Amino acid sequence: MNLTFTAEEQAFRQEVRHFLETSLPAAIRERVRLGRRLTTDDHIHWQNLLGEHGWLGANWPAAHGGPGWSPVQRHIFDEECAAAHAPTVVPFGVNMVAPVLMKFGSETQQRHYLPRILDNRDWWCQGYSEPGAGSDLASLRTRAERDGDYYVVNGQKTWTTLGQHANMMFCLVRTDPNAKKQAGISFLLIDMATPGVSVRPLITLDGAHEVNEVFLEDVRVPVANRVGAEGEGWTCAKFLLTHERTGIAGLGHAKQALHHLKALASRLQHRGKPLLEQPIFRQRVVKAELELMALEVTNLRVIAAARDGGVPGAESSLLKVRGSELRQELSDLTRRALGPAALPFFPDFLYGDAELADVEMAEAAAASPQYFNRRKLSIYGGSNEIQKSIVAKTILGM
Amino acid sequence: MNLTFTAEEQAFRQEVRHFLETSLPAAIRERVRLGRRLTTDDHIHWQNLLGEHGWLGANWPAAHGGPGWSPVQRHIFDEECAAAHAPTVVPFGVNMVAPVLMKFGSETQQRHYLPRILDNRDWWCQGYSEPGAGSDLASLRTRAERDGDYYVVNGQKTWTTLGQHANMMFCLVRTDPNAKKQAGISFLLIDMATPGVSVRPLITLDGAHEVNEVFLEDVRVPVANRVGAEGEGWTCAKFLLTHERTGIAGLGHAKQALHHLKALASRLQHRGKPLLEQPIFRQRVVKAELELMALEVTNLRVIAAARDGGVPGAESSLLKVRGSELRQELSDLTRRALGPAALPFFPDFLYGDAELADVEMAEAAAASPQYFNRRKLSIYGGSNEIQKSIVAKTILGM
Amino acid sequence: MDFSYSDEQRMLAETLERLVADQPAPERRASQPDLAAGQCSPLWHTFAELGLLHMPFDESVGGLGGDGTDLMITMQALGHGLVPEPYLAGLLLPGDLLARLADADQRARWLTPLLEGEHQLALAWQESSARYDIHAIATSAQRHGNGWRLDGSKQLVMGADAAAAILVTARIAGEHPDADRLGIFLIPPGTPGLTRSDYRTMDGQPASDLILESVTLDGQACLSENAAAALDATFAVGIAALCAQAVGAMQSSCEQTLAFLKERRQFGTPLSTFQTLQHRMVDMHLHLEQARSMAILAATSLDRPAPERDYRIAAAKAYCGEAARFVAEQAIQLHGAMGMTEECLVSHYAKHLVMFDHYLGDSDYHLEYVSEHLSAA
Amino acid sequence: MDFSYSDEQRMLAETLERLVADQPAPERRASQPDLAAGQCSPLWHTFAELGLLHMPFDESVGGLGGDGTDLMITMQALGHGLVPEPYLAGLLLPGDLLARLADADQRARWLTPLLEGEHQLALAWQESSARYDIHAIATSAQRHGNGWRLDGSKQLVMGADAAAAILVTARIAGEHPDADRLGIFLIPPGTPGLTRSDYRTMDGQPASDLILESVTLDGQACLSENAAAALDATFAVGIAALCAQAVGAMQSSCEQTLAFLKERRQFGTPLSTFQTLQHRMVDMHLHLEQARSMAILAATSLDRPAPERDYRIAAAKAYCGEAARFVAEQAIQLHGAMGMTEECLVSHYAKHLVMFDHYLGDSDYHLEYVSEHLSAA
Repeated sequence: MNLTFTAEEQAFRQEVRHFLETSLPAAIRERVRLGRRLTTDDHIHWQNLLGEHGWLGANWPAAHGGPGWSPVQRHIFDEECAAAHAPTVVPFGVNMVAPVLMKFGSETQQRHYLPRILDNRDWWCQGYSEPGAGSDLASLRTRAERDGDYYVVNGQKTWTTLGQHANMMFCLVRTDPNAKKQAGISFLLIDMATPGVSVRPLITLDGAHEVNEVFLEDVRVPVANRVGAEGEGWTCAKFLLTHERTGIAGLGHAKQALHHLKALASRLQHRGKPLLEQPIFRQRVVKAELELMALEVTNLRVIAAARDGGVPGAESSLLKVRGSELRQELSDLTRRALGPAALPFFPDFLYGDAELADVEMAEAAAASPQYFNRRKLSIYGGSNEIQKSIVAKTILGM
Repeated sequence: MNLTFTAEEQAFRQEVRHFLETSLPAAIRERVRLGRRLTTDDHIHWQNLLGEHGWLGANWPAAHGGPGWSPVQRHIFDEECAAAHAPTVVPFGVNMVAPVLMKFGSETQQRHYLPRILDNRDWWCQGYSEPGAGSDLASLRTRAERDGDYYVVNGQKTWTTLGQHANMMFCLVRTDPNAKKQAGISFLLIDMATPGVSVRPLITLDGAHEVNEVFLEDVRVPVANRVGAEGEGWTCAKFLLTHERTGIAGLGHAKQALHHLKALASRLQHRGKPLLEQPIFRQRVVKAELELMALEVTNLRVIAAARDGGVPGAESSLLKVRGSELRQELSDLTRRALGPAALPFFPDFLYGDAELADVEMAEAAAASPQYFNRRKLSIYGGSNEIQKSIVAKTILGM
Repeated sequence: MDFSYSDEQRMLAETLERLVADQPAPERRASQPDLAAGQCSPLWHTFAELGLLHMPFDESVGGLGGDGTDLMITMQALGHGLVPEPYLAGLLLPGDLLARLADADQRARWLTPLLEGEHQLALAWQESSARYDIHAIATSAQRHGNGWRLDGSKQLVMGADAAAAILVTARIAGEHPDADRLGIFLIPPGTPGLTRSDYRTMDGQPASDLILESVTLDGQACLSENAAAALDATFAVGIAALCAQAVGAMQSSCEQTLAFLKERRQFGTPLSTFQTLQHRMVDMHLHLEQARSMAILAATSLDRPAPERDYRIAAAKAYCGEAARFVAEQAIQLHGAMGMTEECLVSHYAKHLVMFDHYLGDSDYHLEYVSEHLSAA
Repeated sequence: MDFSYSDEQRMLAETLERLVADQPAPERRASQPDLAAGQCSPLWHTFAELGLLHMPFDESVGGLGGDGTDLMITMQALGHGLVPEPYLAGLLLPGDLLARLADADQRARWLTPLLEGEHQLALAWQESSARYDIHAIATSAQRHGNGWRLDGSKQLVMGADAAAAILVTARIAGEHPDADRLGIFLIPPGTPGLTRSDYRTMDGQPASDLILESVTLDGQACLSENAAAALDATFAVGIAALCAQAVGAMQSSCEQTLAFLKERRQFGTPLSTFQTLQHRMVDMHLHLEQARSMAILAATSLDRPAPERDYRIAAAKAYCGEAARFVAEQAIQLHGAMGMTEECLVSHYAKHLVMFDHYLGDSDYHLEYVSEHLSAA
């Protein structure tokens, strides 16, 4: 048993680090570092750079144009990206619909969509959640009625992240209203330009426009846009829920956040000494440090198991629960560290192009909004309560 | 609104304090202070002293021989007793069966039993819990079958505190096996000397003999020993659960424990300074101090409401949850404060008459056993989980 | 020992409850227009008519002599409705300092119109390097002829945009040997050398940064040359008020969350039937009631000797800060994603309850105070 | 990066699992007779036959050269069965020190029989004023002819009653200018001047206090006159072993609690169907898995440079201490009153897991170490 990376893995880390140092545009890096919203162009620019390097489909097999990385390499890549303030790759195309297409899609669908994902021609969004359904995906009510070669889709989706930029949506719809809850659901690909699709922004409490409601009124979707058989949508959705969740703890982000917190608390002064030397605050940082140490080893255990052929199932629920708690705690400590400087709110700076003359103000601006934004970590993708119920059921057999 | 006691209440506190200073035997005080088990003689000696002073039935109305104290006076009395290391009055007679008798008992029963409680002729124990039933009192299986002027009782009771010293037990039994769960239960008074009653010790993880199992085999109990009507036992039990629970937070004990903890941590040295100055430990003490401040005001709010005629119902569940958590935390901190000195276990000193030559060892001896013993606070009388469900149901209407 | 309201206090609570219930809900007032300097909102005028602006001040300065409990009742109601009017920043803090320090002329000029609702004031104490320490003032006041010259900068001056004058703390430099002397000066807007930049806080309150460059003032602008003790007393009042406001907001958050759990169904049954959510809701309720106790402790300690008062005030603020965060986070969590949107009432309360910790000293700051003053017995 | 066992390690784990399963359950061995000095239990002899006593020591001193993982596997199994044999106190700690410090004669006299299971040893470091600091030694060793004279007292010497000799830490006083020099001395029972009083710890382990009054020893009794670094290294091994043992006990506690919840019914259904109890059980499981990770980190850090090793060791002990307490407390709570009785297996585990924090430095002690060595980057 050992916790060290192999020489090859360490060389790979150097390669990633070198790429990030030389390729990541400084302006984008700086916006990410300060917690400012990226434009679609920023996202596409960065994803194109990754794509040109062959690194966009990080978890794609080589056969489909991926780099063929091991789970360990993907972990190293994620860590280095977070440390370098690289933008997070928008996951809905590359990491979500693509694996479903590879597993359940027809050859035609694969040949059409996969290349468009890799060269960023399509921007995908996800149509899973519905108003009032919370974490209970199986109760969805958006219905698709067959009309010749088309489905006519009516319903409403919500929490559609970055849907305002998307031209394609993958979507769970009910094709058989009489089937039991989880049966009768199908997986459709919807062109957002189809008549009847409309997108309404949902502004979150941090003032950001990150999620949307998507209304579907008599939207005609070709039957050819169904992935898998009719009624097999739940199988696709479940596949995604267990697919490649070794990165779900957000370890790279947590490490970066702790690093940032320590630097901040070393710089900020409290009664003439660095805040990091104030015993109460230091104690909070030490606790977070320990939690991160434990979480890192747990994450590496799951990654190593995946590398050796295991399928991380409910273990990823453990990673999600503890990872989200830790990242929320770190965002809380960052906000606390700033003290009164965490109070001012500058949406035009964070979400637009307005600049702040005062450097300290700019450095501090994202802390409180991010604290509020991070509340989502314990809610989305199945709330932490749902995750615990999954562990109780599948690992503990309760 | 004000939080100060009236001049009369302050004078009463002085009176109680004076009584404790002059009347509480030093040997008993010292055993309580060191967390050593009292003998039955110690208990009875102290309760006789209280009884002679008219202070034993602290919550009895004057008509029955009580001092007629207000809830505030009872609170002051409890606080002063805890501060002075007075033994806790064994509650099963004075505070539990007595109010039931006053409310539901016949005049004959009252005339017979109440004076015997006040002059400590009877030692009562409680026969509520049964093996395997946990906090679910209504599922009890001990059955009482009518046979002329007698009930024939068969079954088993458990967690019978200090039952080894008792000559009387009040007991819930099922008199109608066909009635719904909470109906068909009656409240019986059983002489422990009746043939068929046997008591088996349960040794708890602190090595103490505090609780027992009581086996009932064909125990013949006169029908005259039933309190209230047949099938009304649940009414009696419920009455007790809501009766006089303003002291349920154990505030006096918590105050005493915090006081002791601070003294200990001021005396013990860590790296050449008092442990109380070690930032991590100090922080834990500060948190407990704040929790105690809040709990004290909450408790006073409930007491004042009771004084003004309110009946504290589910509020006492809040006091129980937070009070037990705080007292457990304080017992944990006391054990931690002692460090390695918390390891040795001296049962013959704690539960017998063996003496320890080393004063520091004697002072430290009870800390770990008490930490383990205090686990019961969140279990007995309805676990904290049950308390929260009560609050959810009765206060929040969930 | 008495936790009941007097008849007058019960009336006050009921009046406020009705008044607050009539206000637009917080999620609908996000983009309220800022008021011009010197303007007060219609609700503020109603406050004036009801005597609410006189209430917390001593009769000797024209107030109604309300005590800590009256103030608690008021702030709890304002917190419950998340009423944006700056009762604390625009009235209570500057008014309390004036009541303690102003001479008759200054009172007539600034305090009386404040109590009548004719203008609002602001108090500028925060400096960027001071964190939460109100005594760590770098802004300097130098004698200048018969008057004063002030230089420095102030952050996070709440309500400065609407204030008829700003009370500014400054260290009196130069002729005095005692380096600790803290002065308080009244500066009307438009005074040459005063630059103001406005923004909103994370929880939507108007605030400003000030730069003071050779701001010259006449002698009458100085409220006090030795205001440290008065400042402590005023901040004790302010913190007690803030705790009560947070308790009101916590209570509302609990009510909203409970209603949501009872109404919203998942997996076929109301959320309120899930045991973990029930117990979490009970935990919120426990935090609320314990915080309420600490707010009561703070409100009833304002007339105690300073060391006892400040210990209890610090304990209350530290405790309420942690409790408020717990309630805010759980209110969002139990609402699920809904609770994260601006359209959902509870998100506005959550912002208020979390950022509450950043006003007048956070939990750690006050914990440190308690820790340093902890009695060893 | 590799978390899998080698074939040998898998065999080791399986052998131990079978062996431990055959032992009497902890609740039935409460009143085991104490062994006389020098006697070892039958199980100890089985350990010897299986090579378990050779396992953790270097081949150069006659061991099998097992690494931290082998040790972890062993201690986890012993913890899982709450096996009372003093693998840590009677073998590992004294043996590891001997292996680091003893010369050939001392090895032949003390270490070889230890590995053969012919005797056990003990290590006396704890002093009443030292709290958890192994360097804060007041017991003094003075040169005395060709040998030494020791004076002082030691507390909580685990397994001293059964030990063929006790290794005692003492500060070398007198002729050396360096006040920090720590010596280690071998003292057989019955040595004049040595008084021993025996008792059991809260978690049922045999321990003794020693008084040393003019204990005179010959030169060969001294293992080292400068043992501080070796002592640190040995304690790192001991703490890693202790963490693994706690993880084994935590796992067993979780298993027992889960089985209890599934079997026991209340209000008409199994306890395991109550959502709050399900989530609490998951929380226990989370604590177990995170503690397991920290025990792995400790076990794989023993060959790192001392600063890195000690940082990780301290972090692991601090983390496991808190996790162990959580698991112990919840195991009792979920068992209800049953969990508080000596008749219930889980109570024995709870005592072990809580008192675990008091051996080789508690959470706060190690947290302080981590805090003082926290990197600011």
